[in-house]
Amino acid sequence: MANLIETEEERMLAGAARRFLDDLAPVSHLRQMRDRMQTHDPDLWYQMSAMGWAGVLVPEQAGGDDMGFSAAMVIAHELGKTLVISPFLSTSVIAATALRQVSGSQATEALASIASGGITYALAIDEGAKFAPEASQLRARRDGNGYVLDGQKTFVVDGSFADRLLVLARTDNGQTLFDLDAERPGIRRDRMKTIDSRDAATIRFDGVRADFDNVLGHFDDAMTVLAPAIRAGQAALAAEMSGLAAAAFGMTVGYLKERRQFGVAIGSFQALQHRAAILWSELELTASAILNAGRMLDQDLDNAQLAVSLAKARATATAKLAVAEAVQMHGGIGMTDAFDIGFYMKRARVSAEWLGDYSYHAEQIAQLRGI
Amino acid sequence: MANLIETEEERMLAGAARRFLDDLAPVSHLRQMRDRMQTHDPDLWYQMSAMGWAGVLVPEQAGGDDMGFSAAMVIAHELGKTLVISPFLSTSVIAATALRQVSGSQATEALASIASGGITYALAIDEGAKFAPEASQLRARRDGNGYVLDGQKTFVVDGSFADRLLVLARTDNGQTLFDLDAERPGIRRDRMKTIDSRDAATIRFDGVRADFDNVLGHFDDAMTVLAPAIRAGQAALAAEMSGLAAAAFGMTVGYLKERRQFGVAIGSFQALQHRAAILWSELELTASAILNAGRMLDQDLDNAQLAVSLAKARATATAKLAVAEAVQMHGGIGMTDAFDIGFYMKRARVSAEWLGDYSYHAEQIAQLRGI
Amino acid sequence: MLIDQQDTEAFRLELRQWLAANCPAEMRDGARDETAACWGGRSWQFSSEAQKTWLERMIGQGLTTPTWPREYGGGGLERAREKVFFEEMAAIGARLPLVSFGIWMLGPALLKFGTDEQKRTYLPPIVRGEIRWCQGYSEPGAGSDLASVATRAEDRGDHYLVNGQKIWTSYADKADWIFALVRTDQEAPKHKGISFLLIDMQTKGVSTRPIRLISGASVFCETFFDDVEVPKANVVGVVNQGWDIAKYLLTHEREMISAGAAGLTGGRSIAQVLASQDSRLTDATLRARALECEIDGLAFGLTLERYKDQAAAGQAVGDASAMLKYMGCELNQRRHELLMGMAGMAALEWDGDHDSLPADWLRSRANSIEGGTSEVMLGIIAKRVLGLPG
Amino acid sequence: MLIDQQDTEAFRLELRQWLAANCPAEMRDGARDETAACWGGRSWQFSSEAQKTWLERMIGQGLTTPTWPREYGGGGLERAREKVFFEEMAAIGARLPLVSFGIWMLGPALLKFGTDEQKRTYLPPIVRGEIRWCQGYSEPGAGSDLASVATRAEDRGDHYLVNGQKIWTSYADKADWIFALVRTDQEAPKHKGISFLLIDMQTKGVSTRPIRLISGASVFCETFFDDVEVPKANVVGVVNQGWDIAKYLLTHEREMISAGAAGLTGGRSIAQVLASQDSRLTDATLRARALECEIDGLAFGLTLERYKDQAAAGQAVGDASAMLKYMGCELNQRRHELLMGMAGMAALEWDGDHDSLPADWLRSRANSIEGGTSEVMLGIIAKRVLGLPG
Repeated sequence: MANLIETEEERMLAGAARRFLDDLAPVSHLRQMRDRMQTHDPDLWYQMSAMGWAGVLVPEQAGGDDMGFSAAMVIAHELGKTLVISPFLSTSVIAATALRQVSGSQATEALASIASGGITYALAIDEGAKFAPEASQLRARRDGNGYVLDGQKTFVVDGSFADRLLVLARTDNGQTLFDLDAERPGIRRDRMKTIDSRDAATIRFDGVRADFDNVLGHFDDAMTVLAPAIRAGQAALAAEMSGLAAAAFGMTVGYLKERRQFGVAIGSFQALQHRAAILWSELELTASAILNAGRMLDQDLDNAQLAVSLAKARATATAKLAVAEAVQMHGGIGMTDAFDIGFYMKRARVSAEWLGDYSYHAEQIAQLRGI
Repeated sequence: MANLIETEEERMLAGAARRFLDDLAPVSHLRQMRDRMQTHDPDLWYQMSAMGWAGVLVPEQAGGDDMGFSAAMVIAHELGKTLVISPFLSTSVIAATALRQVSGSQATEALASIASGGITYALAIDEGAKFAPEASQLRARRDGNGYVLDGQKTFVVDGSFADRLLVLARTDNGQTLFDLDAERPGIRRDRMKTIDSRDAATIRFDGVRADFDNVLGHFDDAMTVLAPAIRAGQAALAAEMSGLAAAAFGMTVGYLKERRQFGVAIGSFQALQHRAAILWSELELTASAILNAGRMLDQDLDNAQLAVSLAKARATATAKLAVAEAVQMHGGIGMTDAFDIGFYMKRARVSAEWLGDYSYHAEQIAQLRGI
Repeated sequence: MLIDQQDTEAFRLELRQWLAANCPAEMRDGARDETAACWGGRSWQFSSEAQKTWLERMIGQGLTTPTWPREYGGGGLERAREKVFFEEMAAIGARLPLVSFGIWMLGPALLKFGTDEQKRTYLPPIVRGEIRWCQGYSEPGAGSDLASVATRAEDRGDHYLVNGQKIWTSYADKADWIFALVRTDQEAPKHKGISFLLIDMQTKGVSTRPIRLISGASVFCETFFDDVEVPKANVVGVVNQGWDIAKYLLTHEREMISAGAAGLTGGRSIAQVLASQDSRLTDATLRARALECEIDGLAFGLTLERYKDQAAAGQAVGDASAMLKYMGCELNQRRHELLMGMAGMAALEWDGDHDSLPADWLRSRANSIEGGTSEVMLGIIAKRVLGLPG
Repeated sequence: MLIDQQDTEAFRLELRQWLAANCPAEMRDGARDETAACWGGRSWQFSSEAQKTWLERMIGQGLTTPTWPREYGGGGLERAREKVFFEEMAAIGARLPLVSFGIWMLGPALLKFGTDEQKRTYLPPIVRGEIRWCQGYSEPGAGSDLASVATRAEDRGDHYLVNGQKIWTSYADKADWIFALVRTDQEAPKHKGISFLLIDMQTKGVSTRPIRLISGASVFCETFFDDVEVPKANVVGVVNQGWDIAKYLLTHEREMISAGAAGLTGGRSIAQVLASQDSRLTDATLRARALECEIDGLAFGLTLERYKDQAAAGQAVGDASAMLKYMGCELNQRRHELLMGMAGMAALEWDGDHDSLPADWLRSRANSIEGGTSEVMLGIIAKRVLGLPG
């Protein structure tokens, strides 16, 4: 079993990320973006790329830093603490992992563009209310020298601004993953007003033409490429949620120490103490699951689903508890829009659903454990 | 909607029952019986019969008191408080309700014997680990002037001493309920050592002969008679569990006030106060469900399943919480056999399973509510 | 009048006929949400002619306040008939003709603590929906410690001079009058120097500002008092003993919030949502939670009824109402968490609309804070109901 | 010796070969329960020749106490090798050769607080399983307030005269010696007058009585001291400062109980039980609870590993061990509730056998009481880890 303590490099990476984000993307940055109805900040993403984050999973020969999944999760954890919205998960984790599963110059060039911050990606898989890749119905039929795509995707995170789309389509004998320019004729993108101000879009495909070399991986076999990418995305999202939960908890403990009622700090009330202690205990268990998922992805990407589903399930439950307790313990002020905690609550809800909710991951674990 | 407060008669009945049971069947009576490996106290049952309890559901023309289901549940609630073991549920609630569903002198005579305390009954339905009457496999095949029964029943409550057995059997085109003398040749009864010292038996039927007039109700149609009987039993068991929970809670609150640690009564610790308050709230909700089930059974026996399943589900969850909190708040002393609280914990577990566990009743409710 | 019928079942039949003849079709949609309701007041704009007609007809029968004494315009119904009244209203999905803090809160307080003069002055306009009241209790920074009232009312001979600020004043921007807790004795212990004061919102120096919540624009306001002059006759009950009235009203408020929050008089039920989606829950985690939520919701609904029956039988609910508040709010929050999970990604889009799943979900989080936090409720149960020490 | 191998992977291979050659087949059944273990002591009866052989061979390699200094007979392994040791043991399902409170508790305390003389005297017999120790902390009526020690040790010049009673002394009836908290200063504040004393159970005046639990006969005893004379040299650490040692040991105990309780080193897992019944859970409520229990159990297991890694890296776990105790025990209780529900009516029969589902279920309830209640653990987390006031 891999060592489950953070390495010195990871601590340094986290520290650098924190300083950078506290400076450039505190929660007030999200608030500004929301008030301006803006869901993508190209300047911020450019600077994040300059930090080497865009290419965290891009091989060195393609100009990336190739730091590995654990490092990507460290960055995601810090992003989560101040609710940063950026193309990091969609582009630098999910798309980069997908592209790494295929060989050839086309993929290498795409990875190089990701590392430089030159292109952004979005993953278009969901069609219904619940994450269910295998139920995807968008159709790609063979037509002359290529394919024609018809159908609709929903809740495509970062889908309103991404340069390229990874689209899961149903083909003759299975599913196929396409890598398409998002501006291709026949594609219509409608930005959704998400509750947490994260970018997402509903995307219609009406007779969209794709070429043979738009197929990522093999025809009728999307999952060889897609499954690892989803797995990496789930893990990074779990890490982001654990950062969110840790930050909400930190605000709450700070408030418990500072806020006085009935003549004493409310943190001296035993009932609140016990609940804070229980919440901290939950955070500790989740932190272990997060660390473990990163180690397992780096060790054996193909067999890391148990570790990843464990991380996502735990992070989902813990974030939900952390934001509920945060709102409750902050009292009325926590309910006002002027206070930040509401943002944490909304983000936790959206992240709970994205890439599989608690129940979805619980069933993955059940299958792997024979329950 | 019926009035949900206890009537004056119900309060008086409860008071009388309490005085009677505190005198003749406190928890120490159960302890004595357990230590003597005894599961039935005929003297106690005789005195309970003299109180009119054996005939609580027997029509007046058959010599009963015909007090109704709400009254039966009041008695069960009081029995639960001191964990009294008696044939009350099996005989006076379940069997009496079944017998009332059929007409004829045979049933009337049986009811009269129940009211007088002259015969006891046990209900033999379960065969597997979970309550599932419809899955019953014991076979009754037609043979000349009657039937022959072959198979096995388990966890037949009161089955080791009961005079008669209500046996659910699979017949040609359905299920049939038989009312048999428990000493009939071919019947072998093995008393189970239950964790809560309640009587239960595993019963084998090897070529047991039954006559036509042993069929209770109609051939191939057990449920017309059995369903109301089970429903009444579930409600009375729920009432018994709510009594158990209330008593465990009472002991706990008493202990919180009296026990001192770190120089103060432990009931002054806010975390324990909040947990006690939550538990009391749960007890209140369950009390309403219990009252409602009694009212609904008395009003419309056939359509009371929602109310009954609600009562059993709530009572199961509440009793489990009440005994867990009782043991925890009593600390080490609560774990010792010399202290009574362990008996409450064991009884709660057995009652949770008997006649359908939480999940079973939740699914009944789901069906009735379209979930 | 209907209420002159002597026999309860005769009353039921008479009422049924009267409702059939007098409740406008539009008012039979079963709507129970705050935005559909008629709140009355000087500046009230009826949403339709039907709403106006319905209000007037019900005022004529005393049925805007069915249990209030008839001398103030109420219906004078005892509990058994009140039950009949609500049953018959529910049977045809009739809206309440009028909702207000005057009916829910100030009225009961005046009936118990007010002078005859105050009752005659203030109750009839409440019954007729002419004056809309709001409640001024909470202050910035006080939180659960409601008695730490800093808004001061200085004795200036014939009037008080009020200065200070209230927060979480629902509908302050729409109300005509406010009933408020003010400090009339600076020296006395915290609970002893508070008075219960009625203030016309049109008085010079009163102003309000709405509060934006995480669930969007809200009904809550901040209310400011800047050298506001209030006649001394506007004190209800005894000067400096306003805390007694406040406690009495908090009990009423708890029952109100718990009933509303439990979604028993409206809101989305799990079964309804499933039926509308034509689906059954198969997913183990969601299904298990939904069933538990349904079970607890049914038991809670029965408990509300039981407590009302008890109150009608003369057994005061008193501090046990803290349980209704606690349980009702926790249940409502659980239900909304569940509904969000059931709706999945479909509920992640939100344009700020109030009548939406996300808005209700976010709003539900306030239930366990407003009107006394869940922690305060549990403390009341532990100490006053269970008699635990400390 | 094995431990002289320089390279960790070479050590692993060497160890693997040694285990293959030396661990008797009988000792490879993976049994981790207390009754199957060898506890040692003067009166120990080996359950088999294999158990004896296994113990002797492991003593020879210092592997009954793999991390203890070699001068006392330990293995002197650092964390990385200890990990390898447990991995290789687990790989072949090898039983631990020896378990005891001496290894878990007294040894670490002596290594930190004992004199050289005490270490030389007491550690080697622990390593070789010659002396079996028990722990005398709790007293009747003290409950969570462990420092309210009433057992008094009076200074009689060359010895102490000990009088009093201990409760919850595990295996006191089978132990050779006891390490106990006794009050040596009646006047000092509660925590300041306690000493940590080693007492031979064969001394005149020491007696024990077993305690029967709701789960049947138990390993717990009451222990009585009636004018027991104990040499003064048997005090560990500074007189009247025994509470420091007690606190240190409580941390160890927490880790021990949490690891054991979580069922990670033995016990029934949900997946195992299902596999043995050749069934899958279809029932929504049970399935949802089972999945949650499995998820939390896996995360807890990882957390135990992470804390051990941290400790090995020199970051003391300290008060955070209260979390392991709290979570481990809660999880174990949830798991046993669930297993009982899964087994249904089949688990309602019980003949008092210890190795049964009902016995384990009942016994699990004590986890959150013994070794510091869950409430005490939460208090430690709140105040010492999170720094909350009061």
